[in-house]
Amino acid sequence: MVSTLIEQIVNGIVTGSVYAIVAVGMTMIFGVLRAINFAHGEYYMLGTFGAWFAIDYLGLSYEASIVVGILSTIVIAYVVGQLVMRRMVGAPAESGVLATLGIALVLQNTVILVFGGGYKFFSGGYIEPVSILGFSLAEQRVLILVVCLLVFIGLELMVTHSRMGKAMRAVSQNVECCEVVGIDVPQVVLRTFILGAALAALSGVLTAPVNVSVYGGMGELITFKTLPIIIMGGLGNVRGTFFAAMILGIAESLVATYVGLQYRDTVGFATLILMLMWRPHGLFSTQARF
Amino acid sequence: MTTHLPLLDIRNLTKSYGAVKAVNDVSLHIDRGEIAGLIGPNGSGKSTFFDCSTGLARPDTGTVVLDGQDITGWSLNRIAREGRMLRSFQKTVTFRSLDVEENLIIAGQMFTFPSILSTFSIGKLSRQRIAGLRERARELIRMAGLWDVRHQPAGNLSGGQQKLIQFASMLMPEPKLILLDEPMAGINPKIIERVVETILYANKSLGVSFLVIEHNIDVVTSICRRVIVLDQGQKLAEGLPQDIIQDQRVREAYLGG
Amino acid sequence: MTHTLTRRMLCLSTALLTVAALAPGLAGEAKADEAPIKLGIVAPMSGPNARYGAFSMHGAELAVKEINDAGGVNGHKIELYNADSQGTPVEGVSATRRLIDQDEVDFVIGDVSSSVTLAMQPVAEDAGVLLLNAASSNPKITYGAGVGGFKWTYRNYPTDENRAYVVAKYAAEERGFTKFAVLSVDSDYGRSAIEFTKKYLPEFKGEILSEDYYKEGEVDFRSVLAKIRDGGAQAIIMYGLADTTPIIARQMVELGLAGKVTLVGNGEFNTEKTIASAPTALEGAVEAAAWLPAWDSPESKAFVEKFTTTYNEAPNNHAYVHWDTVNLLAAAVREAGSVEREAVRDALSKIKYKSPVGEVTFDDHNQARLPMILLQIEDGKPSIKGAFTADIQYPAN
Amino acid sequence: MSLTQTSERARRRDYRIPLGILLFSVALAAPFIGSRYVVHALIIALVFMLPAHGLNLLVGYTGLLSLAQAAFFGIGAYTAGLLAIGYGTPFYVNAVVAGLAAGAVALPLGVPALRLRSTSFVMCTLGFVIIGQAIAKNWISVTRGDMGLSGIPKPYFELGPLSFTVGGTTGFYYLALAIGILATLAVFAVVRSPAGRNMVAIRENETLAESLGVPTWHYKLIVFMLSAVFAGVGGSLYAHYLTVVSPLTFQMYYSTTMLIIVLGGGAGMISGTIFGSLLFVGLTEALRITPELRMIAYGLCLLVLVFWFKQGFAPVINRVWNAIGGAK
Repeated sequence: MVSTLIEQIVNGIVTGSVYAIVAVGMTMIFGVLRAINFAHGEYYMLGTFGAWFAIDYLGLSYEASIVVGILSTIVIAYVVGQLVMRRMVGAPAESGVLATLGIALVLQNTVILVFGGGYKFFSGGYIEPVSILGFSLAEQRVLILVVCLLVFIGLELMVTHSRMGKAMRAVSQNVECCEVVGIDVPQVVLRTFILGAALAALSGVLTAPVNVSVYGGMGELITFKTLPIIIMGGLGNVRGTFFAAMILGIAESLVATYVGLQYRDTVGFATLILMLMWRPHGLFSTQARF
Repeated sequence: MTTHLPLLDIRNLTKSYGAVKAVNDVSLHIDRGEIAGLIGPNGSGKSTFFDCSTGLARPDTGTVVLDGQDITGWSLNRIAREGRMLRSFQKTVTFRSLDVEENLIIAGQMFTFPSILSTFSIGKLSRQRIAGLRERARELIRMAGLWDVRHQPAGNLSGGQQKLIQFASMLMPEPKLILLDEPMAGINPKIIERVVETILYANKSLGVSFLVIEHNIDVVTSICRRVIVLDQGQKLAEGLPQDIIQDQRVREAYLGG
Repeated sequence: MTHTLTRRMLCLSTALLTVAALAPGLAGEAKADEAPIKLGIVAPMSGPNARYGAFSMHGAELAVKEINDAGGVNGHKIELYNADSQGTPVEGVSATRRLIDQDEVDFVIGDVSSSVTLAMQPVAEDAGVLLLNAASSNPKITYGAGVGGFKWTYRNYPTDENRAYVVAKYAAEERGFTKFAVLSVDSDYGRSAIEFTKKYLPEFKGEILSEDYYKEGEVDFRSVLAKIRDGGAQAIIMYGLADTTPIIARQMVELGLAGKVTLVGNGEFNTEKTIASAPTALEGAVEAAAWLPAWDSPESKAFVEKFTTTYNEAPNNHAYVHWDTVNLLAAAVREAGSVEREAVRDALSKIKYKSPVGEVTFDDHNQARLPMILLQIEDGKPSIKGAFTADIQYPAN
Repeated sequence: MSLTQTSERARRRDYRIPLGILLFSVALAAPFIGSRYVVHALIIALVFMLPAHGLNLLVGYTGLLSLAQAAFFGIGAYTAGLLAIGYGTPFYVNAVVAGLAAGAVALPLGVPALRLRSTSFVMCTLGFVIIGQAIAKNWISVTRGDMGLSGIPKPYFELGPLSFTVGGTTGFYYLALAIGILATLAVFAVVRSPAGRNMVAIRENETLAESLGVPTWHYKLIVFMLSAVFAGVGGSLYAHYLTVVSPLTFQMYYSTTMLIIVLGGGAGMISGTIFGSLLFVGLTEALRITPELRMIAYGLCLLVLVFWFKQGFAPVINRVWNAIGGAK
């Protein structure tokens, strides 16, 4: 029984790391823009589609497809960022909800229009199982875990040491002051947004080999998974997001095992609501942004 | 019997944020009909003291007694509604999209309607109550010199005018006591005069007592009969304005703090 | 500011009005010599279920094209109108209303989603328009049709009951499984198939050890598969979605279930791509399907080929059932010798339609008696074990 | 803002009353002018207008952004459906009970949720929808799970000795119109009451309102419940019209639809919500001419709305209305 429990916790951590990479981008975007990005999962979808396209149409290897997936998402995110996200600085919360929903509809349905609504199979990646500490899991999942850790170490360093990171932190704390000091707020927003979208795409490309199916509507689900995480993690808090993602991953895994898979999607929001009743301001401080 | 009691009696109020004691064991009382001043350098705990007295924040220890009634731990709205002790905010705030008249009517509503549910009524009685409030609002608007702009959204008016709106709003419910948090900050001298006039009018004609946080020493000396000085969360001195200005400790606190 | 706002307003309203004015014009372009047969398709073209709607549309389009290229039905060309249901009842009813009132169609095929179909039923009934359902499995659809009430609803799609019975019987009698774990999609389809399985399983001395349902779009099955592995089930009863089967199969490989636990049920276990995604996990899998691409009949083979060349992807079950249902309708029109709705409906009730899978007839609840093909994956290829037709037991009202 | 309307005397002739009468007669005559498809679209607009009215009270007047409307809409739909199927109760009973049930559920949900601030509150309300769907799916003995409720009978009335069934699109349209008008009047009453003024005060500045004696928390809770009542009644109409209720009624799609109606029409304006529901249904139906591009175009419309019509269409309507009224 104990071994089952440990195995499920490991499963949860693997799942959590996928959520973490997507959620951290969303939470950073919230940090600088104060808007929930309901379209965030769509960049996960775009990354996956980009990689799928590279493999199926261009005949590239999986490694190369990762690059194609992320780069194509960056290009699209740049366009969306220039046209929409930059303008959202200082907009009320309602506008943010509607605008990002609009973007989600446009991106999702454009992909359906171009590639057809049917689901595609993703071939590629390292799907052979390996055994680690007696637990069997696909090599790809080990890769995801490692990449997740690298991403978070990288983000911590970037946020504390790089100029961009400092600007992001500044914007997330006080937009008016930044404008006075001469920080180009829309530019910071744009860059953060592109970084977030690229991370979502990275997560999409990395999970595609184990998730196999590729279709236009796949982004919506991951958006819903990440929403409770970013709140629990303390909106804008990178480290908090990491732990919240892990907690949710493990909680989902345990619920799927001991309660029933049908309740799995409820876990995120149920945990969130329980947590908010207990601590209305989140588990992790929103003050310690980034 | 009750006339001997002070109007507001605050005993041993303490409030800490983390390790910092923002207000440390402060006792203070306001007599009926009095205008008292609360001064102190920035960060001396004046605003926290206000927040704890008016229910915006909950004091860690200490009691607040208003008119013989213990109101410690009451919420901001209950203290305002049931205790008729109102407060202003350092930052000028009004209901920006509503016009001046509506601003004042809102201020009076909860004192005219007996319950929350009764405010949902649009019956005759309800309309009469609102008409009465409108009448009173217009009176105060005229007094505050806002008659010409009474139908303009408050947000369109100058900072000083908004201060006046805020001030007039607090007079709507016939308050016993008003706590003013830096009423003169950031407004031009002409309006300062007007605010001073209004405070004195309210004090004399309406019998409202005041506790005023103010940095403008001239204003403090001209309207306050008694001044309390806070420094680093503690009461430093208390007395007549002219004595306080001469007090060595107070000068040190201001210059050295 | 005032100026630009009004101008924008003007532009927007003009555009909207133009669009609205053009709408009937755009739709009613094609005119055949004979009065055309106006057929509407309601399918989820957008939203998360768009992946099924796309196949449905293509299947129907292909059938219409084939029929029209061959000169139509008794000289009548079929005019196809499509409308998006988004997979929600509101939009589905709006789509149906539009097809009936605006496009004046006489026949409607739709929808994939059962709740949408259920909401469409009274609309079609009200208008006296023939509603052919090709892909919803909720038993209530035909419980309430024919003698059950709705005279204008027909379903050319197998019921879950038949499917569940065939699978349970084969799994128990031929494969000797007695311990099952349930892992099905959390929809009316997945749930009702399991309900029927539970009804029949005791007959074959089978027991269910665990029961889990996954939400559409779920991608992580490691936890539940580990639970199934530890629980000691011999087979997983899965009535699932086609796009999820490869995910589950791969994770079975990951967790070492492949070759030890067998998948039984339905969810496109048999397509080349699914098998290729995890051959070891799918080896021995048992599936009951209304149709499969590998089905050995010239019509079916021709359909697969044509579909693949036209749309650049292999057809799935949704594509086939819609293609087949258009053909069924054409057959009914031919039989009736008329395009009158009532005549076609009556013809449909009596029809003996030869589908690529076998003969199709309708019972008094307007439910098609369809052969259910039972197959097993052997050496990475589907091997057909037979086709079964059974009558439905309707609950007494 | 409607609350700041000045009582200036009209300088030119006031056409508002004749125009109002004209609009009302068009609404009454709609089934005889438009096709059934148009009438159907109007019914959908009316069904969505109810929860949107409730949401407008919450978002537009009180300044609380909520995505919970779909949950209350669903609760109303299930309640009405279960009553109609199980007990064959008259429509007005179903509608009232549906509204009350939704309002009653809103109480325990609102108490913890309203303690939260902006984003957390939004997510919490979204959580209600997600959890509502899970309950509808898994509480099979009551909700019949994924099978949903189907065959919900047509609205049935029993007024004294008189009893009749509202059948057909036209009949249902008048029923929906009547309920829509009642709901609009109810919202009007709330907004015009002193409580409505307090709601606006909370939206404008909660702390200031609090400092003037307004028990903001109680008001927010009451408005949250009221908005749920409207959504619940809307849900009962939905259930009777579509005859089907499934767990998918608990969907963020409906919450956002109502939000789009409120914000598109203009938050904090009753006419905005009415106009918004017509606009929304008109737009989605007009876009049906291109099934493939439909949702893309819809998404673009949302962006246009957000960036070009920041206030929704409220200022435009206001200007037109005032112009007709003769005021400057």
